Amino acid sequence: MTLVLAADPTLADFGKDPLWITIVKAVMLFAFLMLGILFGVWFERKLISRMQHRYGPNRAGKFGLLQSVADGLKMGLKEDLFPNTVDKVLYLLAPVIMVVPAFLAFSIVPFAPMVNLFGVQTPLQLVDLPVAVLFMLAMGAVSVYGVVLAGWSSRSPYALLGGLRSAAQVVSYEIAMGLSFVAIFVFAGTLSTSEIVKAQEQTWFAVLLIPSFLIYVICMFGEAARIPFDLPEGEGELVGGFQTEYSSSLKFALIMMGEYLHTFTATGIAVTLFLGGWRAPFPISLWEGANTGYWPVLWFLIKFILTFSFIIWVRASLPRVRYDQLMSLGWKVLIPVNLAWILLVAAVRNVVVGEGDTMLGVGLGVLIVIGALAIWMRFDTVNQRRKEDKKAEIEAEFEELSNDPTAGGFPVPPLDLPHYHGVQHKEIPSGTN
Amino acid sequence: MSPWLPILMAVPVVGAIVVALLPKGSDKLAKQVTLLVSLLVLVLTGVMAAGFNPGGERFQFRAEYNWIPSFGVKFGVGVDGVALVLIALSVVLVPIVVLASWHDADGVKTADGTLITPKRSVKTYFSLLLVLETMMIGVFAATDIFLFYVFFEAMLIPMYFMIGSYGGAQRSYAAVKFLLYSLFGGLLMLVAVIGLYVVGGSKTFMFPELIGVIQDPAMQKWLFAGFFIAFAIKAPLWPVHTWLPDAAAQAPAGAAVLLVGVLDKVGTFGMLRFCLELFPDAAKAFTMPIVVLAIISIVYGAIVAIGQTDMKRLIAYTSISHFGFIVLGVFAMSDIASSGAALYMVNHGFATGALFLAAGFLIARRGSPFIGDYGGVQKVAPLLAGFFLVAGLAGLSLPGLSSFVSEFMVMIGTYSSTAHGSGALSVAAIISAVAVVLAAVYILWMVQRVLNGPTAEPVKAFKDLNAREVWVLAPLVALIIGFGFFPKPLLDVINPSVQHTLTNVHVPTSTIAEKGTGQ
Amino acid sequence: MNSIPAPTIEYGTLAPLLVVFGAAVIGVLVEAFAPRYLRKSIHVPLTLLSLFGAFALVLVQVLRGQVSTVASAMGAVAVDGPALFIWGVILVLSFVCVLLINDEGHFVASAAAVPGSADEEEAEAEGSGGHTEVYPLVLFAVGGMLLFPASHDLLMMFVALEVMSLPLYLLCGLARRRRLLSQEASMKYFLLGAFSSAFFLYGIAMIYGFAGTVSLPGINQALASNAQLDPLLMLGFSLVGVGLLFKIGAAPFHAWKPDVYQGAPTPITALMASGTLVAAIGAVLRVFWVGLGNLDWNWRPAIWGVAALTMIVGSILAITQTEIKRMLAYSSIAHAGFLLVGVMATFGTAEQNAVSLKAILFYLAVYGITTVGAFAVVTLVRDPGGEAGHLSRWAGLGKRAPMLAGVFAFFLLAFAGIPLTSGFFGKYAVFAAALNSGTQPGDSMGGWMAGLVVVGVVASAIAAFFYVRVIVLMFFSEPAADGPAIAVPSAGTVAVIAVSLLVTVGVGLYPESVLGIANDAARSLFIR
Amino acid sequence: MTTHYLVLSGLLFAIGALGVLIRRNAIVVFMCVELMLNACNLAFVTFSRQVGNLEGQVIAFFVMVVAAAEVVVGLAIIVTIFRTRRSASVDDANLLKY
Amino acid sequence: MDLYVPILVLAVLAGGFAIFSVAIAPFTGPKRWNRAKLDAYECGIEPTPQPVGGGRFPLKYMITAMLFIVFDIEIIFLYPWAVSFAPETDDVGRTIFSGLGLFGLVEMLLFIITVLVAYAYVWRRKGLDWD
Repeated sequence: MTLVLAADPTLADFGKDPLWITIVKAVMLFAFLMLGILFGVWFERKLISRMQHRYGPNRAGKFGLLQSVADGLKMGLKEDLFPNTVDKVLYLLAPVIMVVPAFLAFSIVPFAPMVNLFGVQTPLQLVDLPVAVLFMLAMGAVSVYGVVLAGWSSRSPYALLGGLRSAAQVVSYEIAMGLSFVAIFVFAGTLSTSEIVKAQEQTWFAVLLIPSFLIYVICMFGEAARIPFDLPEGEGELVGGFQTEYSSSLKFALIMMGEYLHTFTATGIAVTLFLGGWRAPFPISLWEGANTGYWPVLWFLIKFILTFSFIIWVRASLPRVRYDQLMSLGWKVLIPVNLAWILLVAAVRNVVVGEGDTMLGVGLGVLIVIGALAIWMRFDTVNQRRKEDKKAEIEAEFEELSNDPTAGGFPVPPLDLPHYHGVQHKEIPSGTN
Repeated sequence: MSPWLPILMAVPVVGAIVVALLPKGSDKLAKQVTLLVSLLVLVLTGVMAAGFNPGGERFQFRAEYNWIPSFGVKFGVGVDGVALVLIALSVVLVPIVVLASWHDADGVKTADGTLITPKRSVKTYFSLLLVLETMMIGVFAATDIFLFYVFFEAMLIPMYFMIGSYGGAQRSYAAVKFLLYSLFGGLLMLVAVIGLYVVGGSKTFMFPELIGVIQDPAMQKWLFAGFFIAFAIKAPLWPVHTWLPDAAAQAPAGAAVLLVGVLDKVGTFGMLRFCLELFPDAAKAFTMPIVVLAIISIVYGAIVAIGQTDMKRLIAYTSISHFGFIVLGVFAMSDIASSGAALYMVNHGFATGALFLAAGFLIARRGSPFIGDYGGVQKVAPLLAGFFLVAGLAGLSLPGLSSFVSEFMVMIGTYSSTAHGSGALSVAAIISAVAVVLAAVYILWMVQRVLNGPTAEPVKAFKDLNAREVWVLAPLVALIIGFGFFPKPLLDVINPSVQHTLTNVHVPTSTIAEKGTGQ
Repeated sequence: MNSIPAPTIEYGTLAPLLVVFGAAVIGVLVEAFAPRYLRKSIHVPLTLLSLFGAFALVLVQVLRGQVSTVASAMGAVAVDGPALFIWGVILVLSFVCVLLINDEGHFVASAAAVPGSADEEEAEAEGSGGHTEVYPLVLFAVGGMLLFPASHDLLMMFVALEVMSLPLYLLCGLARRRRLLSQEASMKYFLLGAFSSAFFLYGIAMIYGFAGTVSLPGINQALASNAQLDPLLMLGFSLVGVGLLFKIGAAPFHAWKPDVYQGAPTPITALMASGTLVAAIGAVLRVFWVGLGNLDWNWRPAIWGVAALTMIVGSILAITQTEIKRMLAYSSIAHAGFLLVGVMATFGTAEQNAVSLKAILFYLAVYGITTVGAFAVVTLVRDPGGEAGHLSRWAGLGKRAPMLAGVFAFFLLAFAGIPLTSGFFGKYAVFAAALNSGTQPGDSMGGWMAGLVVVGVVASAIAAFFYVRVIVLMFFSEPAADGPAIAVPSAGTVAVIAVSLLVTVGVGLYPESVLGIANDAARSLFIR
Repeated sequence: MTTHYLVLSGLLFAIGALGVLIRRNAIVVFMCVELMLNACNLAFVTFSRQVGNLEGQVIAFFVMVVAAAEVVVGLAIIVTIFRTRRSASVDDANLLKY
Repeated sequence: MDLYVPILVLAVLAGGFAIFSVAIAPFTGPKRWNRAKLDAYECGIEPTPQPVGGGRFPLKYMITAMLFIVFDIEIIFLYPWAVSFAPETDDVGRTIFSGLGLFGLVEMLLFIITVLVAYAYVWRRKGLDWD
């Protein structure tokens, strides 16, 4: 099987590399991510500037390409502040905790199928696990520790609040994100990323499972704390949030890197799980060789960059949401919709694949949809509150009007004006005028 | 299957329920109903007893119903001679006690109007009394050991409330002491009862079927100990007697009569029937220590009684002495001694009952139980004094009064008992005779201090016995004198059943052959 | 790869469980959707009906002779004779407790609000007789209680243990009066309970390591085939034992009981003292009998010690108590000891097993109902600040409220095991079973069993002292001038007391009524 | 191999148990209990590998659920008591003594 | 176990990098001591004294954390179900349900409904509102 280059790797193909290949792959991945960050920061700034009719970085190097390098050097040369009150160990540990899992999370993203790497047949993917997606989620969760610890160890109200907000946000969106994967597993029957990519041979899951994909995209922003969900930093409200006390030294650089890596991971996962991974898109896939050798790396990178650009585009377009809006979107919309969707998918799958249970399956599907709708309608507190507000508004207006009929309307002369009621007009004492 | 005993037991319960359910304020009616019910029971018992055939089979009027098949427990009742006379004793005493405690719960007032005990619920008192009557009948009639145990323990509760709620100043202490002593003994007995069932392996609690099932001597000793300790506490034997003086002194007079007159008899009755027959070998093995305890009780009770200043405590201590005699008689294991012991149970009930009641009437008049507060009652209330004297004399076993017969039988029987080897118990008999002298001291001294001498000031206001009180004491005195001269009817009933017992104990036949009525 | 077969589930057999859990879930929905003023009037019938329905379903299974002889739900739940009996008992007890819970004024309107705060005032104002969450919580707890003794594997047992305990932790903290006490009780119960369930769980892990399975019969088989003394096994069983003994409140794991009983709202205390104990003893039996059948020579001496200690500690410490609920808690500890005597007796032949099982089942039934009755009486004796807990306040109650005091005295006598009450027969049954087991051929602990019974007897005598002390206090002491008020009991409370009294008296006079059923249930033994 | 995991699990369990016994802050005590549960999980998973069936892993799942439920209930209780008396020390909870 | 070796290698790389960065930072920059600079940043006002051992977390976050745990556990149960529920291809190439099938669907329906009941309760009790 390994002889055929085109063969899609499965779980069985992992764990067989010699150690040196493993090290080579790890170093390559590390380098890719490091370079990616440098390039990504530049790319983001440049793209946003263009969208805002600015030039963006253009001094350091050609097209400002070395801007990120310069920034990094600057940070390294800044004074490394160490505020008085901090909890020293955790304060130092927090950036490390943030950045290491962020690297690890990317290790399960497949770049290409079997390739010939220095004479060894190996999948171009650092590793694949039977629980790959869970591993990714776990790494994401570990990073939250970094955030909370950074906030907490700083002993500063802003930092603490920022850390907590960040943690609450990330965990909230993690649920919705985790749920959005379930539909994929119902189709793919595995948690291994390489096999999920294989399962998208025919159709991308983004097409097949549009709601899941949409939810994932929303969660992606929440999970990576990108605008419009970048509340942990919330410069306007929290002067930088959990990283307030990290001045601008290398520690801060690590935090920044961690966040960027999260964005990358989110993007990589989107590509892998929903957008067919390294598979060539439709017209190209007609070409037999498109999915062999190192070509898939190209497709992967194209998809990756496009998705990343989308994230930047959103950043350029949308304002930051309010915290309660963020939370209620996560808890009240994404989760129930997700659950209903999962059941619907399962029911439909049951109907399509199952034998004999069709009617029952259909019935169940309908039931689930109706139930979800009913719950949705009943729980639509936003709507409800809007109605109540409206009602209250009308009532208040009515009240106001009944007290003061002239309020808010055209100036109406008082009814007791002398010229309306000639008989009752006031006496004007003489000599006063 | 004879319905007699179940009916006898049911009547008082029904009566108790009726009394308890009477509307508020019908105290008088409650008393009358109670009296009627107890008299009815008395009549029924009389009729039943008339049908008892002393020469017939051992247990008569038997009735058996399945009660708890899961445990192999039956509601089994039946009476032999001893049980019959004890039931008779109970049902005779109850109406007397009802009459005697006619005003006990109304709030006892002295002649000068001070309240000794406050007003309490009359209905409760009398329904408790009737419940107690059922249990007294049940405990003697039970042929199922489990049933016996149930009544043995359950009997405590009404008595506990009668002492605790209607007694004297120290009543709650006395009641708790009484209950805990008895309960503890009872629990040990429970273990033994279970042991009997388990070890015997006969899957029944019916007494006749359990005779002889325990053969293992060690097991016999353990189980015997369980039963004996319970009975020793119940029939207060030194050194576990201490609850009795307190309980008897604090209980209202009527309850005290039942407590000492009937409840404690359950202990000696149990020794005679269960300890001896179920565990003959153990009983023989333990005879000597038990006899020693009995002797100590006899002498100790008598000596301590002399020192008492409180009439009721004094009577209680005399009872301890008398119970020593009964235990001695039981364990002498000769037919004379054992018959005497059985007879003693009845006679002691009458004698002590009369003494307690007479003392109770005195106390009700004076408001004090202390002997020193009295004097010269003879002149003020001759009738009361007369009854008190007769009762006292019965207590010291004056020849011609009923106690004498039984005490004499016990001493003779013990002296001549050969069950443990010839003359083994003669020393015991001789020592016990000393107690007769002591008895004369304590009784006569008390009688003298109370009845004779200068009339104390408060005593002058004493009224003599009214009709009710005469009705209380007269039957008892009549019985004391009657059985003193003519104990044969009782002995005729008792003897065959004692014979059965001794046969089951396997005492040498020589003592059985030497029959005698003692008179 | 996807080789998980769809399991089969015997819905009919499990119906009582499902009804209770279903009703609990509906109860949560009622909490969520029904307007506040309506909630109680929905909850109460729902709760009572579901408990009654579950009981009826149990009855149906029994009456139709459909007591299953194999474990249900893929070997997870064993609905055998004893389990059905225990279910019946728990359902009756919880039904009665719900009647008690239904009474106004036991539960705070808003547990989360700080006592005396504006929040609480507001909640009180709009409340309809306290926390209505109580009902679903009670149903969940009851569901756990049902599942606990019927679990056929240790995992299910652990889950049931938690399902039973978690709602109870919360319920303990909901007392309306003496909030701090109540919350403290709740916290103590929670911390200690969680601690003990961690032990239980670690024990399960060890046993799993030894046997490779957590199913009780599987463990027993592993024991049979592997006779050597495995340290894993020993550790496992001692840890599991600790967890279980904690739940029944056996010494030395009893420390939580007085605190929690005192602090919890009295109806909840009643539920814990009856239902939880019944369920926990059932689970103990199942673990020791089904899971450890082949290892009894190892666990019996340990249980011997625990039983003896429990009886003695419960009885002696009860004497020093001045609080009525604490006293009843220690009494409950002592009774747990008596029950353990019965557990000890489940050794030897099948016949002996049945005898002991019958004894325990009977004991559980009669003790449970008497306990509920006693706590129901406790709820009625009130001071201005809540229930009159201190014993001195009970002085002279016999004069102020003769009926109530009489009933309570009767319950106390039943606890003490005076003949002609149900308690006596319970105690008798257990002791008889224990002595009987001592005569089993080949039992090395024959003499020990007799010794245990003697310890039990001594403990009962000591225990009788403190029961009698309360009676003395009520009947033989003069009432205080400002004695506690006797609340006018609601119909529910009256019914509770009446039922408890009737059962206690009725069984005391004719124990065969319950014994017969227990006998039938015990004869089928646990599914092994 | 699995012995190491078992030793670790035992250590964690012991640390948790010790913590419950000697720590005074209710939340810390509670965390120690959670630590004990996690030690159990580790033991289950290890044994699952050792005995070669999946039961242990399934149990670990259930334990997680139970632990989660316990967290929810426990924190609710502790927070409530904390709000009422402004202290989470177990020592301050001393009303229930006789 | 081998599967985790690459992750370990990457972790060593990343960890080495991160620790190196943190460790090197104090030496690369200048040192200019200033008391105010080392205070906690609070927009120029005197820093609020923070209690030793960390401040208190607002209760609101605690609730979020609890809810998160509950739902995260739900996800843990959903994943194995989803994987088992997925149909597979048999030897002939047909897609079939080999295992759970309808039973799995119904069970999961019940499970999710149960969770939703609790969810509905929390929602109605304003547990999800952030004010």
